[in-house]
Amino acid sequence: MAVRVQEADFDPGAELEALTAGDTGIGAVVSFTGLVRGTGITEMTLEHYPGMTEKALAEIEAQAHARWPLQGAIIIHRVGPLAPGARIVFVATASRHRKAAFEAAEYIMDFLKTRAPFWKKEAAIDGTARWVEARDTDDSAAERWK
Amino acid sequence: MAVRVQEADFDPGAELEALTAGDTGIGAVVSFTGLVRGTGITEMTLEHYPGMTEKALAEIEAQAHARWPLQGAIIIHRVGPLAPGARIVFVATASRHRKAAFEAAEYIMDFLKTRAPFWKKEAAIDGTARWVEARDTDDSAAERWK
Amino acid sequence: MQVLYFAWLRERIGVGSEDVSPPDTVTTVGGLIDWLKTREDRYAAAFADTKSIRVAIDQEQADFDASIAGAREIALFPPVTGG
Amino acid sequence: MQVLYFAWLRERIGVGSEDVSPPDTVTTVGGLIDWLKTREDRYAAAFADTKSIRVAIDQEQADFDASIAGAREIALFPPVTGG
Repeated sequence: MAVRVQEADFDPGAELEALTAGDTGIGAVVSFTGLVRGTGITEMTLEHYPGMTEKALAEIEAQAHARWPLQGAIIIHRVGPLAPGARIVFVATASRHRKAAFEAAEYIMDFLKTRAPFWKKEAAIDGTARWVEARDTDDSAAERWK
Repeated sequence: MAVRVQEADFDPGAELEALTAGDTGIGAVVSFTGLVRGTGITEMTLEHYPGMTEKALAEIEAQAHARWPLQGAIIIHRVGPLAPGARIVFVATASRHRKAAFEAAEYIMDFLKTRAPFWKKEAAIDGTARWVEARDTDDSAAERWK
Repeated sequence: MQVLYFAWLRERIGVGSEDVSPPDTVTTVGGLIDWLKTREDRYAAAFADTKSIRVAIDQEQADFDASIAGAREIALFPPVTGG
Repeated sequence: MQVLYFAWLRERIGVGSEDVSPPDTVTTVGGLIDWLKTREDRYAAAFADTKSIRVAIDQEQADFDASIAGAREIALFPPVTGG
Protein backbone atom coordinates (compact mmCIF):
# COMPACT_ATOMS: atom_id res chain seq x y z
CA MET A 1 0.00 0.00 0.00
CA ALA A 2 1.64 3.23 -1.15
CA VAL A 3 0.19 5.30 1.69
CA ARG A 4 2.23 6.56 4.62
CA VAL A 5 1.40 8.73 7.65
CA GLN A 6 4.52 9.72 9.54
CA GLU A 7 6.18 12.37 11.71
CA ALA A 8 9.46 12.16 9.80
CA ASP A 9 10.25 14.21 6.74
CA PHE A 10 10.48 12.51 3.36
CA ASP A 11 12.63 12.90 0.23
CA PRO A 12 10.57 13.82 -2.87
CA GLY A 13 13.41 12.89 -5.24
CA ALA A 14 13.81 9.44 -3.72
CA GLU A 15 10.03 8.89 -3.76
CA LEU A 16 9.83 9.84 -7.45
CA GLU A 17 12.75 7.53 -8.23
CA ALA A 18 11.12 4.61 -6.41
CA LEU A 19 7.76 5.22 -8.10
CA THR A 20 9.18 4.77 -11.61
CA ALA A 21 12.05 2.33 -10.98
CA GLY A 22 12.06 -0.59 -13.41
CA ASP A 23 8.83 0.30 -15.24
CA THR A 24 9.60 1.67 -18.72
CA GLY A 25 5.89 1.81 -19.58
CA ILE A 26 5.62 5.03 -17.57
CA GLY A 27 5.71 8.22 -19.65
CA ALA A 28 4.44 10.79 -17.17
CA VAL A 29 4.93 11.42 -13.46
CA VAL A 30 3.15 14.23 -11.62
CA SER A 31 3.95 15.18 -8.04
CA PHE A 32 2.37 17.54 -5.55
CA THR A 33 4.23 18.74 -2.47
CA GLY A 34 2.41 20.74 0.17
CA LEU A 35 4.50 23.03 2.39
CA VAL A 36 3.84 24.96 5.60
CA ARG A 37 3.39 28.61 4.62
CA GLY A 38 5.25 30.71 7.14
CA THR A 39 3.29 33.96 6.96
CA GLY A 40 2.90 35.08 10.56
CA ILE A 41 3.27 31.66 12.12
CA THR A 42 6.00 29.97 14.11
CA GLU A 43 4.72 26.40 13.90
CA MET A 44 1.98 24.25 12.40
CA THR A 45 0.81 21.13 14.22
CA LEU A 46 -0.96 18.33 12.36
CA GLU A 47 -3.37 16.17 14.35
CA HIS A 48 -4.95 13.09 12.80
CA TYR A 49 -7.19 10.12 13.51
CA PRO A 50 -4.86 7.09 13.59
CA GLY A 51 -6.39 4.14 11.83
CA MET A 52 -9.04 6.06 9.94
CA THR A 53 -6.41 8.25 8.28
CA GLU A 54 -4.63 5.34 6.65
CA LYS A 55 -7.95 3.78 5.56
CA ALA A 56 -9.18 7.06 4.08
CA LEU A 57 -5.93 7.65 2.15
CA ALA A 58 -5.85 4.06 0.87
CA GLU A 59 -9.44 4.40 -0.33
CA ILE A 60 -8.69 7.69 -2.12
CA GLU A 61 -5.70 6.07 -3.80
CA ALA A 62 -7.78 3.03 -4.81
CA GLN A 63 -10.41 5.30 -6.33
CA ALA A 64 -7.75 7.11 -8.35
CA HIS A 65 -6.50 3.75 -9.63
CA ALA A 66 -10.05 2.75 -10.57
CA ARG A 67 -10.61 5.99 -12.43
CA TRP A 68 -7.32 6.43 -14.34
CA PRO A 69 -4.83 3.96 -15.83
CA LEU A 70 -2.01 4.46 -13.32
CA GLN A 71 1.21 2.47 -13.10
CA GLY A 72 1.73 3.75 -9.59
CA ALA A 73 0.74 6.29 -6.97
CA ILE A 74 1.99 7.33 -3.56
CA ILE A 75 0.54 9.44 -0.76
CA ILE A 76 2.67 10.58 2.19
CA HIS A 77 1.27 12.86 4.92
CA ARG A 78 3.19 14.11 7.92
CA VAL A 79 1.74 14.64 11.41
CA GLY A 80 3.01 16.41 14.51
CA PRO A 81 4.74 19.81 14.79
CA LEU A 82 6.10 21.33 11.57
CA ALA A 83 8.16 24.48 11.00
CA PRO A 84 7.44 27.09 8.30
CA GLY A 85 8.67 25.79 4.94
CA ALA A 86 8.44 22.15 6.05
CA ARG A 87 6.90 19.55 3.76
CA ILE A 88 3.42 18.42 4.89
CA VAL A 89 2.14 16.19 2.13
CA PHE A 90 3.43 14.47 -1.00
CA VAL A 91 1.33 12.89 -3.73
CA ALA A 92 2.78 11.41 -6.91
CA THR A 93 1.13 9.56 -9.78
CA ALA A 94 2.64 7.67 -12.72
CA SER A 95 0.91 6.88 -16.00
CA ARG A 96 1.60 6.39 -19.70
CA HIS A 97 0.29 9.86 -20.54
CA ARG A 98 0.33 13.19 -18.80
CA LYS A 99 -3.43 13.81 -18.70
CA ALA A 100 -4.10 10.78 -16.48
CA ALA A 101 -1.15 11.58 -14.21
CA PHE A 102 -2.20 15.22 -13.76
CA GLU A 103 -5.87 14.46 -13.20
CA ALA A 104 -5.22 11.63 -10.76
CA ALA A 105 -2.84 13.78 -8.68
CA GLU A 106 -5.38 16.61 -8.51
CA TYR A 107 -8.15 14.15 -7.65
CA ILE A 108 -6.13 12.64 -4.80
CA MET A 109 -5.32 16.09 -3.40
CA ASP A 110 -8.95 17.28 -3.65
CA PHE A 111 -10.25 14.27 -1.75
CA LEU A 112 -7.37 14.23 0.71
CA LYS A 113 -8.26 17.84 1.57
CA THR A 114 -11.94 17.03 2.19
CA ARG A 115 -11.96 13.37 3.33
CA ALA A 116 -8.78 12.49 5.18
CA PRO A 117 -9.01 13.16 8.96
CA PHE A 118 -6.23 15.68 9.51
CA TRP A 119 -6.52 18.97 11.38
CA LYS A 120 -4.05 21.85 11.35
CA LYS A 121 -3.33 24.11 14.30
CA GLU A 122 -1.23 27.23 13.78
CA ALA A 123 0.92 28.88 16.45
CA ALA A 124 1.14 32.57 15.54
CA ILE A 125 4.14 34.82 16.14
CA ASP A 126 2.02 36.85 18.63
CA GLY A 127 1.80 33.78 20.87
CA THR A 128 -1.80 32.85 20.03
CA ALA A 129 -2.87 29.55 18.50
CA ARG A 130 -5.80 28.75 16.24
CA TRP A 131 -7.26 25.78 14.40
CA VAL A 132 -7.24 26.31 10.65
CA GLU A 133 -10.77 26.49 9.24
CA ALA A 134 -11.89 24.34 6.33
CA ARG A 135 -12.24 26.23 3.05
CA ASP A 136 -15.38 26.07 0.91
CA THR A 137 -13.15 26.08 -2.17
CA ASP A 138 -11.80 22.69 -1.10
CA ASP A 139 -15.32 21.26 -1.00
CA SER A 140 -16.13 22.64 -4.44
CA ALA A 141 -12.81 21.30 -5.80
CA ALA A 142 -13.81 17.80 -4.68
CA GLU A 143 -17.35 18.22 -6.04
CA ARG A 144 -16.11 18.64 -9.61
CA TRP A 145 -15.13 14.96 -9.83
CA LYS A 146 -18.68 13.75 -9.17
CA MET B 1 15.75 32.46 -16.42
CA ALA B 2 14.57 29.11 -15.08
CA VAL B 3 14.73 27.39 -18.47
CA ARG B 4 17.38 24.85 -19.41
CA VAL B 5 17.99 22.75 -22.53
CA GLN B 6 20.69 20.15 -21.98
CA GLU B 7 21.99 16.71 -22.90
CA ALA B 8 22.76 15.81 -19.29
CA ASP B 9 20.26 14.20 -16.95
CA PHE B 10 18.85 16.22 -14.07
CA ASP B 11 17.85 15.52 -10.45
CA PRO B 12 14.13 16.18 -9.81
CA GLY B 13 14.63 16.18 -6.03
CA ALA B 14 17.40 18.78 -6.20
CA GLU B 15 15.37 20.92 -8.62
CA LEU B 16 12.34 20.84 -6.29
CA GLU B 17 14.55 21.75 -3.34
CA ALA B 18 16.08 24.70 -5.22
CA LEU B 19 12.68 25.93 -6.38
CA THR B 20 11.36 26.35 -2.84
CA ALA B 21 14.54 27.15 -0.90
CA GLY B 22 14.17 30.15 1.37
CA ASP B 23 10.64 31.12 0.36
CA THR B 24 8.16 30.21 3.11
CA GLY B 25 5.30 31.86 1.20
CA ILE B 26 5.09 28.77 -1.02
CA GLY B 27 2.37 26.32 -0.05
CA ALA B 28 2.16 24.14 -3.16
CA VAL B 29 4.68 22.70 -5.59
CA VAL B 30 3.64 20.66 -8.62
CA SER B 31 6.10 18.80 -10.82
CA PHE B 32 5.82 16.96 -14.09
CA THR B 33 8.49 14.53 -15.26
CA GLY B 34 8.31 13.06 -18.76
CA LEU B 35 10.06 9.74 -19.35
CA VAL B 36 11.01 7.74 -22.45
CA ARG B 37 8.48 4.90 -22.72
CA GLY B 38 10.38 1.77 -23.66
CA THR B 39 7.67 -0.18 -25.47
CA GLY B 40 9.37 -1.66 -28.53
CA ILE B 41 12.14 0.93 -28.75
CA THR B 42 15.84 0.85 -28.01
CA GLU B 43 16.48 4.59 -28.06
CA MET B 44 14.79 7.93 -28.43
CA THR B 45 16.68 10.88 -29.92
CA LEU B 46 15.59 14.45 -29.28
CA GLU B 47 16.43 17.05 -31.91
CA HIS B 48 15.76 20.73 -31.29
CA TYR B 49 16.20 24.19 -32.75
CA PRO B 50 18.98 25.84 -30.68
CA GLY B 51 18.15 29.42 -29.91
CA MET B 52 14.45 29.22 -30.69
CA THR B 53 13.96 26.43 -28.15
CA GLU B 54 15.19 28.53 -25.24
CA LYS B 55 13.15 31.54 -26.42
CA ALA B 56 9.98 29.45 -26.80
CA LEU B 57 10.36 27.88 -23.34
CA ALA B 58 11.11 31.24 -21.72
CA GLU B 59 8.01 32.72 -23.34
CA ILE B 60 5.81 29.82 -22.17
CA GLU B 61 7.18 30.25 -18.66
CA ALA B 62 6.57 34.02 -18.78
CA GLN B 63 2.98 33.44 -19.90
CA ALA B 64 2.42 31.05 -16.99
CA HIS B 65 3.76 33.72 -14.61
CA ALA B 66 1.44 36.30 -16.15
CA ARG B 67 -1.56 34.04 -15.79
CA TRP B 68 -1.08 32.57 -12.30
CA PRO B 69 0.48 33.94 -9.09
CA LEU B 70 3.64 31.82 -9.09
CA GLN B 71 6.58 32.14 -6.71
CA GLY B 72 8.71 30.14 -9.11
CA ALA B 73 8.79 27.85 -12.12
CA ILE B 74 11.38 25.75 -13.88
CA ILE B 75 11.48 24.02 -17.25
CA ILE B 76 14.25 21.55 -18.14
CA HIS B 77 14.27 19.65 -21.45
CA ARG B 78 16.90 17.16 -22.54
CA VAL B 79 18.14 16.69 -26.09
CA GLY B 80 20.23 14.00 -27.78
CA PRO B 81 19.98 10.22 -27.45
CA LEU B 82 17.96 8.86 -24.51
CA ALA B 83 17.42 5.31 -23.29
CA PRO B 84 14.04 3.81 -22.35
CA GLY B 85 13.07 5.02 -18.88
CA ALA B 86 15.26 8.13 -19.15
CA ARG B 87 13.93 11.51 -18.07
CA ILE B 88 13.12 13.81 -21.02
CA VAL B 89 11.47 16.84 -19.49
CA PHE B 90 10.86 18.37 -16.08
CA VAL B 91 8.45 21.18 -15.25
CA ALA B 92 7.83 22.45 -11.73
CA THR B 93 5.70 25.31 -10.44
CA ALA B 94 5.44 26.85 -6.98
CA SER B 95 2.55 28.91 -5.65
CA ARG B 96 0.67 29.71 -2.46
CA HIS B 97 -2.19 27.38 -3.36
CA ARG B 98 -2.44 24.10 -5.21
CA LYS B 99 -4.90 25.17 -7.91
CA ALA B 100 -2.49 27.72 -9.41
CA ALA B 101 0.47 25.32 -9.18
CA PHE B 102 -1.43 22.48 -10.87
CA GLU B 103 -2.92 24.65 -13.60
CA ALA B 104 0.36 26.42 -14.40
CA ALA B 105 2.25 23.10 -14.68
CA GLU B 106 -0.40 21.68 -17.04
CA TYR B 107 -0.39 24.89 -19.06
CA ILE B 108 3.37 24.83 -19.46
CA MET B 109 3.31 21.19 -20.56
CA ASP B 110 0.46 21.76 -23.02
CA PHE B 111 2.28 24.64 -24.70
CA LEU B 112 5.68 22.98 -24.52
CA LYS B 113 4.15 20.01 -26.40
CA THR B 114 2.74 22.22 -29.16
CA ARG B 115 5.07 25.25 -29.32
CA ALA B 116 8.61 24.30 -28.34
CA PRO B 117 10.74 23.14 -31.30
CA PHE B 118 11.68 19.60 -30.28
CA TRP B 119 11.33 16.49 -32.44
CA LYS B 120 11.54 12.88 -31.29
CA LYS B 121 12.96 10.04 -33.35
CA GLU B 122 12.50 6.48 -32.14
CA ALA B 123 14.86 3.60 -32.91
CA ALA B 124 12.76 0.42 -32.80
CA ILE B 125 13.96 -2.99 -31.64
CA ASP B 126 13.49 -4.28 -35.21
CA GLY B 127 16.22 -1.89 -36.40
CA THR B 128 13.92 0.64 -38.04
CA ALA B 129 13.69 4.30 -37.05
CA ARG B 130 10.78 6.69 -37.25
CA TRP B 131 9.96 10.26 -36.38
CA VAL B 132 7.21 10.48 -33.77
CA GLU B 133 4.09 12.11 -35.19
CA ALA B 134 2.38 15.00 -33.44
CA ARG B 135 -0.85 14.09 -31.70
CA ASP B 136 -4.11 15.98 -32.25
CA THR B 137 -4.86 15.54 -28.54
CA ASP B 138 -1.86 17.76 -27.77
CA ASP B 139 -3.29 20.54 -29.95
CA SER B 140 -6.69 20.29 -28.28
CA ALA B 141 -5.03 20.26 -24.83
CA ALA B 142 -3.36 23.59 -25.66
CA GLU B 143 -6.58 24.99 -27.16
CA ARG B 144 -8.44 24.75 -23.85
CA TRP B 145 -6.40 27.61 -22.34
CA LYS B 146 -7.55 30.10 -24.97
CA MET C 1 -19.12 2.48 23.01
CA GLN C 2 -15.99 4.54 22.50
CA VAL C 3 -16.44 8.18 21.47
CA LEU C 4 -13.45 10.07 20.03
CA TYR C 5 -12.99 13.84 19.74
CA PHE C 6 -10.44 15.66 17.57
CA ALA C 7 -8.99 19.15 17.14
CA TRP C 8 -10.92 21.96 18.84
CA LEU C 9 -13.72 19.56 19.81
CA ARG C 10 -11.17 17.54 21.78
CA GLU C 11 -9.81 20.70 23.38
CA ARG C 12 -13.25 22.03 24.37
CA ILE C 13 -14.45 18.74 25.81
CA GLY C 14 -11.10 18.14 27.50
CA VAL C 15 -10.56 14.50 26.53
CA GLY C 16 -9.63 12.73 23.32
CA SER C 17 -11.79 9.69 23.92
CA GLU C 18 -14.16 8.22 26.47
CA ASP C 19 -16.42 5.23 26.99
CA VAL C 20 -20.07 6.20 27.05
CA SER C 21 -23.27 4.24 27.62
CA PRO C 22 -26.18 6.23 26.23
CA PRO C 23 -29.74 5.01 27.01
CA ASP C 24 -31.53 2.77 24.47
CA THR C 25 -33.57 5.75 23.29
CA VAL C 26 -30.37 7.14 21.67
CA THR C 27 -30.23 5.43 18.27
CA THR C 28 -28.50 7.89 15.88
CA VAL C 29 -25.39 10.08 15.82
CA GLY C 30 -27.61 13.15 16.15
CA GLY C 31 -29.29 11.57 19.18
CA LEU C 32 -25.90 10.78 20.70
CA ILE C 33 -24.78 14.39 20.36
CA ASP C 34 -28.05 15.65 21.91
CA TRP C 35 -27.55 13.26 24.79
CA LEU C 36 -23.90 14.30 25.27
CA LYS C 37 -25.01 17.95 25.40
CA THR C 38 -27.22 17.18 28.41
CA ARG C 39 -24.30 15.75 30.39
CA GLU C 40 -22.23 18.85 31.12
CA ASP C 41 -21.86 22.45 30.02
CA ARG C 42 -18.56 21.77 28.19
CA TYR C 43 -20.39 19.33 25.90
CA ALA C 44 -23.23 21.78 25.31
CA ALA C 45 -20.65 24.44 24.43
CA ALA C 46 -18.58 22.15 22.18
CA PHE C 47 -21.64 21.00 20.25
CA ALA C 48 -23.41 24.36 20.11
CA ASP C 49 -22.94 24.64 16.34
CA THR C 50 -23.51 21.18 14.87
CA LYS C 51 -22.97 22.52 11.34
CA SER C 52 -19.25 22.44 12.21
CA ILE C 53 -19.29 18.80 13.34
CA ARG C 54 -18.41 15.81 11.16
CA VAL C 55 -18.88 12.16 12.08
CA ALA C 56 -17.21 8.81 11.47
CA ILE C 57 -18.67 5.50 12.65
CA ASP C 58 -16.05 2.76 12.98
CA GLN C 59 -13.68 4.92 10.90
CA GLU C 60 -16.09 5.51 7.98
CA GLN C 61 -17.65 8.92 7.30
CA ALA C 62 -21.31 9.02 8.33
CA ASP C 63 -24.25 11.41 8.66
CA PHE C 64 -26.06 12.66 11.76
CA ASP C 65 -29.03 10.40 11.06
CA ALA C 66 -26.84 7.28 10.76
CA SER C 67 -27.65 4.50 13.21
CA ILE C 68 -25.17 3.90 16.03
CA ALA C 69 -26.46 0.37 16.69
CA GLY C 70 -23.50 -2.00 17.02
CA ALA C 71 -20.93 0.78 16.56
CA ARG C 72 -17.68 0.28 18.44
CA GLU C 73 -16.11 3.67 17.75
CA ILE C 74 -17.82 6.96 17.00
CA ALA C 75 -15.61 9.91 16.14
CA LEU C 76 -16.77 13.53 16.24
CA PHE C 77 -14.59 16.26 14.75
CA PRO C 78 -14.51 19.58 12.88
CA PRO C 79 -14.26 19.66 9.07
CA VAL C 80 -10.86 18.26 8.09
CA THR C 81 -8.01 20.59 7.09
CA GLY C 82 -5.15 18.36 5.98
CA GLY C 83 -3.11 18.50 2.81
CA MET D 1 18.84 34.46 -46.11
CA GLN D 2 19.47 31.37 -44.01
CA VAL D 3 16.92 28.53 -44.28
CA LEU D 4 16.92 25.82 -41.61
CA TYR D 5 15.35 22.36 -41.81
CA PHE D 6 14.61 20.03 -38.90
CA ALA D 7 13.68 16.38 -38.26
CA TRP D 8 12.47 14.44 -41.33
CA LEU D 9 12.50 17.59 -43.42
CA ARG D 10 16.22 17.91 -42.74
CA GLU D 11 16.74 14.24 -43.57
CA ARG D 12 14.78 14.40 -46.84
CA ILE D 13 16.47 17.58 -48.04
CA GLY D 14 19.85 16.33 -46.89
CA VAL D 15 21.11 19.48 -45.14
CA GLY D 16 20.27 21.20 -41.89
CA SER D 17 20.70 24.72 -43.21
CA GLU D 18 21.64 26.60 -46.34
CA ASP D 19 21.95 30.14 -47.65
CA VAL D 20 19.40 30.88 -50.35
CA SER D 21 18.75 33.91 -52.53
CA PRO D 22 15.22 33.69 -53.88
CA PRO D 23 14.17 36.18 -56.60
CA ASP D 24 12.35 39.36 -55.56
CA THR D 25 9.04 37.85 -56.65
CA VAL D 26 9.24 35.53 -53.61
CA THR D 27 7.75 37.57 -50.76
CA THR D 28 6.10 35.08 -48.38
CA VAL D 29 6.95 31.80 -46.63
CA GLY D 30 4.55 30.01 -48.98
CA GLY D 31 6.28 31.60 -51.96
CA LEU D 32 9.68 30.54 -50.61
CA ILE D 33 8.53 26.93 -50.29
CA ASP D 34 7.08 26.95 -53.84
CA TRP D 35 10.38 28.35 -55.12
CA LEU D 36 12.43 25.73 -53.17
CA LYS D 37 10.26 22.98 -54.72
CA THR D 38 11.31 24.08 -58.21
CA ARG D 39 15.01 23.72 -57.40
CA GLU D 40 15.40 19.94 -57.11
CA ASP D 41 13.28 16.80 -56.76
CA ARG D 42 14.32 16.29 -53.11
CA TYR D 43 12.74 19.65 -52.23
CA ALA D 44 9.59 18.84 -54.18
CA ALA D 45 9.37 15.50 -52.32
CA ALA D 46 10.09 17.01 -48.92
CA PHE D 47 7.45 19.75 -49.32
CA ALA D 48 4.83 17.56 -51.07
CA ASP D 49 2.44 17.81 -48.11
CA THR D 50 2.60 21.37 -46.81
CA LYS D 51 -0.05 20.58 -44.16
CA SER D 52 2.80 18.87 -42.28
CA ILE D 53 5.11 21.89 -42.42
CA ARG D 54 5.48 24.52 -39.71
CA VAL D 55 7.40 27.79 -39.99
CA ALA D 56 9.44 30.11 -37.79
CA ILE D 57 10.79 33.45 -38.97
CA ASP D 58 13.76 34.65 -36.94
CA GLN D 59 12.84 32.08 -34.28
CA GLU D 60 9.18 33.15 -33.93
CA GLN D 61 6.31 30.95 -35.13
CA ALA D 62 4.78 32.28 -38.33
CA ASP D 63 2.22 31.41 -41.02
CA PHE D 64 2.70 30.54 -44.68
CA ASP D 65 1.43 33.96 -45.75
CA ALA D 66 3.89 35.82 -43.50
CA SER D 67 6.27 38.19 -45.26
CA ILE D 68 9.92 37.12 -45.47
CA ALA D 69 11.11 40.66 -46.15
CA GLY D 70 14.12 41.40 -43.94
CA ALA D 71 14.14 37.91 -42.41
CA ARG D 72 17.57 36.59 -41.48
CA GLU D 73 16.58 33.04 -40.56
CA ILE D 74 13.61 31.02 -41.80
CA ALA D 75 13.07 27.59 -40.24
CA LEU D 76 10.87 24.89 -41.79
CA PHE D 77 9.99 21.80 -39.77
CA PRO D 78 7.33 19.18 -39.01
CA PRO D 79 4.86 19.69 -36.12
CA VAL D 80 6.81 19.60 -32.88
CA THR D 81 6.83 16.48 -30.67
CA GLY D 82 8.76 17.39 -27.54
CA GLY D 83 7.81 16.98 -23.92
